[in-house]
Amino acid sequence: MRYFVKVEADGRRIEREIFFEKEGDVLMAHLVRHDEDGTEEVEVYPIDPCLLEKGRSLHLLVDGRGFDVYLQPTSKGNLDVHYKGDLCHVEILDEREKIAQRVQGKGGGTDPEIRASMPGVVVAVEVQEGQQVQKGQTLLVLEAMKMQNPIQAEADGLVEQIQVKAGDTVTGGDLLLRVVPA
Amino acid sequence: MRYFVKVEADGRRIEREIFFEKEGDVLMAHLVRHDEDGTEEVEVYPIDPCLLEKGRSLHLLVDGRGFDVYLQPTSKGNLDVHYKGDLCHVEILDEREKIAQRVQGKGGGTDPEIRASMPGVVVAVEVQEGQQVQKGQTLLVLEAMKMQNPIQAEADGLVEQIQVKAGDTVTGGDLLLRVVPA
Amino acid sequence: MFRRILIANRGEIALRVQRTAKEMGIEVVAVFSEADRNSLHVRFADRAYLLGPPPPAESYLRGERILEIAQICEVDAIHPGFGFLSENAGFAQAVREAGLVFVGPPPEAISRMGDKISSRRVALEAGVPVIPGADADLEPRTLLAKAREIGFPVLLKAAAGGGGKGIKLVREEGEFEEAFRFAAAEAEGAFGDGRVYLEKFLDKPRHVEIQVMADRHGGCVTYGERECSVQRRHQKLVEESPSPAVDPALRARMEEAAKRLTLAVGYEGAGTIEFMVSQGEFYFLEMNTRLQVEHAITEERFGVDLVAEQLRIAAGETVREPWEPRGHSIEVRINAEDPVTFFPSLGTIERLSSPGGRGVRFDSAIFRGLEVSPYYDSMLAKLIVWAEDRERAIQRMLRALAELRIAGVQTSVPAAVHVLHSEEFRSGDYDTSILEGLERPQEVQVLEVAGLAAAYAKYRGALIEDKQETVATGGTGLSPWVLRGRMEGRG
Amino acid sequence: MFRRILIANRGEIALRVQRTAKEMGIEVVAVFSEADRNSLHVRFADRAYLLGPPPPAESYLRGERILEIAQICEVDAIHPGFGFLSENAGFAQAVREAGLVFVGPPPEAISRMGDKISSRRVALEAGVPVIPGADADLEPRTLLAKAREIGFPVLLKAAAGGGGKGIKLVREEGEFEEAFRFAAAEAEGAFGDGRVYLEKFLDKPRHVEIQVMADRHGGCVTYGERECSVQRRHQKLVEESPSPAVDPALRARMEEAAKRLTLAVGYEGAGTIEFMVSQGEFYFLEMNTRLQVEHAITEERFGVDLVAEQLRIAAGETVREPWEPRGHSIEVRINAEDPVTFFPSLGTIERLSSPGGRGVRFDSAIFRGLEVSPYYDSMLAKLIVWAEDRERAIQRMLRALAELRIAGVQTSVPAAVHVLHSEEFRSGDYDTSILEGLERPQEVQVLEVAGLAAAYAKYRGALIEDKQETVATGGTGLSPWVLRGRMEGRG
Repeated sequence: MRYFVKVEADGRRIEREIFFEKEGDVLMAHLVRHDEDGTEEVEVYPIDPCLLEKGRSLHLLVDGRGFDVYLQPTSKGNLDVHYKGDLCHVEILDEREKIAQRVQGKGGGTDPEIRASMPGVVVAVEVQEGQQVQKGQTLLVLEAMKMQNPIQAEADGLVEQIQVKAGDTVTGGDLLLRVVPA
Repeated sequence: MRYFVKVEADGRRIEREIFFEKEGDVLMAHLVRHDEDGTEEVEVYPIDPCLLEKGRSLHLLVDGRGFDVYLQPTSKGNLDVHYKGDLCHVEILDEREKIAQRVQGKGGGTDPEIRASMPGVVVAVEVQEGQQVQKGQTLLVLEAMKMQNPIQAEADGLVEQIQVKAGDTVTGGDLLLRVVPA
Repeated sequence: MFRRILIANRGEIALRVQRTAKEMGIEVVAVFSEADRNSLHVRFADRAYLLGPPPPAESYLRGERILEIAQICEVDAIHPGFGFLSENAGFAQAVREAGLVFVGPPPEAISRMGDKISSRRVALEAGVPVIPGADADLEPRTLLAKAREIGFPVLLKAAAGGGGKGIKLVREEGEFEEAFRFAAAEAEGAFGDGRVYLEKFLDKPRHVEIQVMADRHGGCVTYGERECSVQRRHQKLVEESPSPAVDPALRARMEEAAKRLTLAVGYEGAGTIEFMVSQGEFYFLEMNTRLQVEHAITEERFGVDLVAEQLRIAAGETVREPWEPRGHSIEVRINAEDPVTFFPSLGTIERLSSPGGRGVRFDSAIFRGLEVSPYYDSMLAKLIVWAEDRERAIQRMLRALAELRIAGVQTSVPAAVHVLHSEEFRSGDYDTSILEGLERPQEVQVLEVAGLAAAYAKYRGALIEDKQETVATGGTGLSPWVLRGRMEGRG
Repeated sequence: MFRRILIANRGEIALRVQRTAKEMGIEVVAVFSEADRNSLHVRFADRAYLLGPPPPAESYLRGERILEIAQICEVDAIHPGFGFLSENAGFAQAVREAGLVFVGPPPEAISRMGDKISSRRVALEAGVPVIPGADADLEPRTLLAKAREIGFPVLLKAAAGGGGKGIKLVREEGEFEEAFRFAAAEAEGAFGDGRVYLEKFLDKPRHVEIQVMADRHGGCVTYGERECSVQRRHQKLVEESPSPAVDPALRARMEEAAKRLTLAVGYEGAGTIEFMVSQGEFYFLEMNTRLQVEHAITEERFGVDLVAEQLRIAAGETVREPWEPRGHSIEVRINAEDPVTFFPSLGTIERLSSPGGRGVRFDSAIFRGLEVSPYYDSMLAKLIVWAEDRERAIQRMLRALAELRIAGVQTSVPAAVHVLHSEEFRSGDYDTSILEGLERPQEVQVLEVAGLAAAYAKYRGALIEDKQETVATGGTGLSPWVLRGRMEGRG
């Protein structure tokens, strides 16, 4: 099975195709990089992995060098990989999922429903129904944990419906508003 | 349901009979002490319990006073209760178990098979087959974790069979010898 | 000394105060909201009482309820921690009137220093420098005259503004009139109030504060400074002591000014004088009339327990001359938040492993199983290190942050690691803008390892979304190839 | 300074050394046995290599294998930690011959000080007091003459003996002849060797050691003493610094003697001179030519990193004059053992929660999920506290021990708590016999609470034997009655 990973951290982004093969007792990791000019470079490393804590903690010896990481699945089905206090975001698909995604098209687009991710109080609603908004534009401000948290549009779109007004108390999961992607 | 507890720590030992009753929202703990002269004294406390970590950690507010303990079941079906670094050994039976124990007699006696509780090397065997031994007498010495650990008789008895000799390497669970209780 | 005290707070600071009280042989009464029944500050206390539902207004801010509990438990004193009622003069007064000791300054000192305008007046009277400027005036000429006196560049600020809005930088006199018209119009438009005031523009401002401790007998000592310029959303993220921007002469002047101000206001207990420092000059900003979150870095350098000093002084004792400070200390605040957007992150702490070893102090009240609640501050923990010098302290902090594991919520740790690795921070030459535009592209090797780790976990079937489900644990299937392979290759 | 070092050890001390190396910017190569693949000293290292199967003889004692790895990884130096190869002169020599630096003394110094008889000779030559006595002699008159010289009481000891067998106390001259006959006969009977030697009887002996650090340029400094009299089965359990039995004059004499001995033997690096102290006099016992388990209490008082000093000196630098010591430090060793029988306790660490806050240092390599292995030493962790004075340090240690949770194996924590609460320890007037006959009956209230807790857990059905099974978790069903009940009762 091949795995397709997109890794992003601190503004840098890489893509790799990875697969594993046993050579005798030794597990070999193959990292395939597709360059812009169409060439393919493959690096092969012997690895000695040690999974702990129900698969959430992983120590990899890659050719003798140690990397101790922990893995946290995120809400979108992707992974946060922590290493020495740093954080990398990883999107991962295996061959089957990759094919399934191609068939579906670009992954279904943005969900029009914007919900509260935590309990809080709506401090301000900064848009009106029927208004065109741009990706990243602040739609409303939610106060939680003593902080003002702007809720932003995930994509360009049209504000179809607003369910809350300033002063409303919401709990996690409550529908705040609907923005139909353009 | 009533619970019969025997608690021992640092040379002191108490016995109590305990049961719980709700009074409105409040849980009341009744501690019954049977004095030597046959009298029964009962203390009643309102308690606010908070169980954590799958029942292994318990915080009790007893009439406003806080007690934070953790509970470790021991191999004999009893409990070690840790409180502020101190350790109490608790034997506990509920009414049904208490009755069952009375029917069985005094709890079945001592297991004649003495097994290694950990891997190690037998340093010395200090008894012979056919020898009478007393409770607490050293039967053999096992070296493990850089330490010499005397294995002692759990009760008075007769050494029926010795399975190891000095210099033998044993793993956890290996039969060392059989002592038939007197 | 007190026999029993009540700590009117929760979480990390409640536990911090409790630890010292216990070590001094003082009994501790904790209070808690319904959200905090299983908190460590409750579980470790000698006694604990419920205040009410989770919202602070219904629990930790209910002064009269707290006083009732204090009297039922017959405590001698109330320690307010920080936040909640700690800077509430009315509560301090009520504690006094109930015949108990408030571990903090007199209510009058809280009132006078708690208000920005009145504390600025106290500072001016005490001869402590404040940021030069002029009050709002609709007449531009008045402000221009003042601007000439202060010297350009200056800032024009909307009197009704805040949060960085309606601020206009004026570099030289020629720009003044147009800038004023623009600022006034913007202020009118944004806030419906066209008044504009003037303030000296501070170049590369740093936020540096002095720790003071005063007793009721006229004694006052200072414990050097803390550098708190690493902030995001006006909240501190990384603090250090001493400040790389403060030399012995400046420190002496700042400590002297802080002492003067403290004595001028009839202060008692622990307090912090916050200053802005720019180009070798310092300006009074405000006074915090309570213990500061970042007090621990001062404790590490001076070998002092500031909470113990608070309690001693509240019991009527006198201040003690501090030991000579040693080495360097850094604190990182660990908040439950997205490390990029700084948006709060809620959830349950699924895994916690705290760092250990020499010079590492972990002040927190978190535990495996804690649900991070939306009702309170998002700070989970403070990680404090001490070392012989600044370089070693930075290295130790990075080492400790690498050892720390908190799973279940996102934390500010990656942001702190980012700062500590940055050239700006390492040089010591940074200011309050350090977090804007800090760039440190991650090494490709780290990205590759992250991808490899994710792929391996998926390969082993370990990546199950449902957090309750048990996953096969590896680590026993040993591959002794590493050594053998290398040995053979060389042999 | 070194670029990369190999740490030829495991567990807590391997991690301890690794932390300092990393903080100094030195890369770390770890080695491990098959039992330690998931250990923290492996997981936190820059590189890690397998040595072999779990038994030490097949892994951590394989000097030639360790040297092979060192050369493959191109390390500059090898740090041996303590135990395993740390006092093996042959290994130190082999490291030298491989062109690498051994972080420790020269092989010759290890040899001379490693042997009890030769080190006693070195001490005598250097004018350092040893326990007065006379070598075994079959002629009682020779020994009696010596006994008169030393002064009574004296001990007669079987030359072939050990472990306290064949020892006879002689209080006064009149008892001598009969005692000698008895001792010789007992020695003959027990060991088949009737030789008996003479040693001065030390009343209430204490075990006190001096930390030394020497460089190859003739520099040598000492870092005061450590009191190590709290022992069971000849293993230390609780250590403190300074020693309550050592006054400044005695300390100066002991430090001077330790320095003299260190210089006499051409020593380099960190070492510990162990003394017996009795009635204001001290006697050389032995020298440990390596870092000591309890080195951390010295670090806390002197603000020094002894591992960093070891590395600096091994790299050819000179010793540094220590800072003035401050406050008081205590260490508790946490072993996996039955707290009453001291029998080792094996199992898996199911839960771990380390103590936090000011003045608390937790040095360990344990983690949730660790299987405590029978192959190695039973020490799980060291808990070290520092405080302004001894009383606060004791209180802080008790507070920290109350916060610590290790579940899955039994530990020596209850034994340490026992000692720290005892009148003997608190008075400071204790000796190596402190653990014999220490009595502190537990309070009835604590026993009642333990019983109540067990009953409640059983009532809630939480006491399921099978450790894998999930149990209903409480803590949410809140009973707000406590406060209400009390309030109403008073109102």
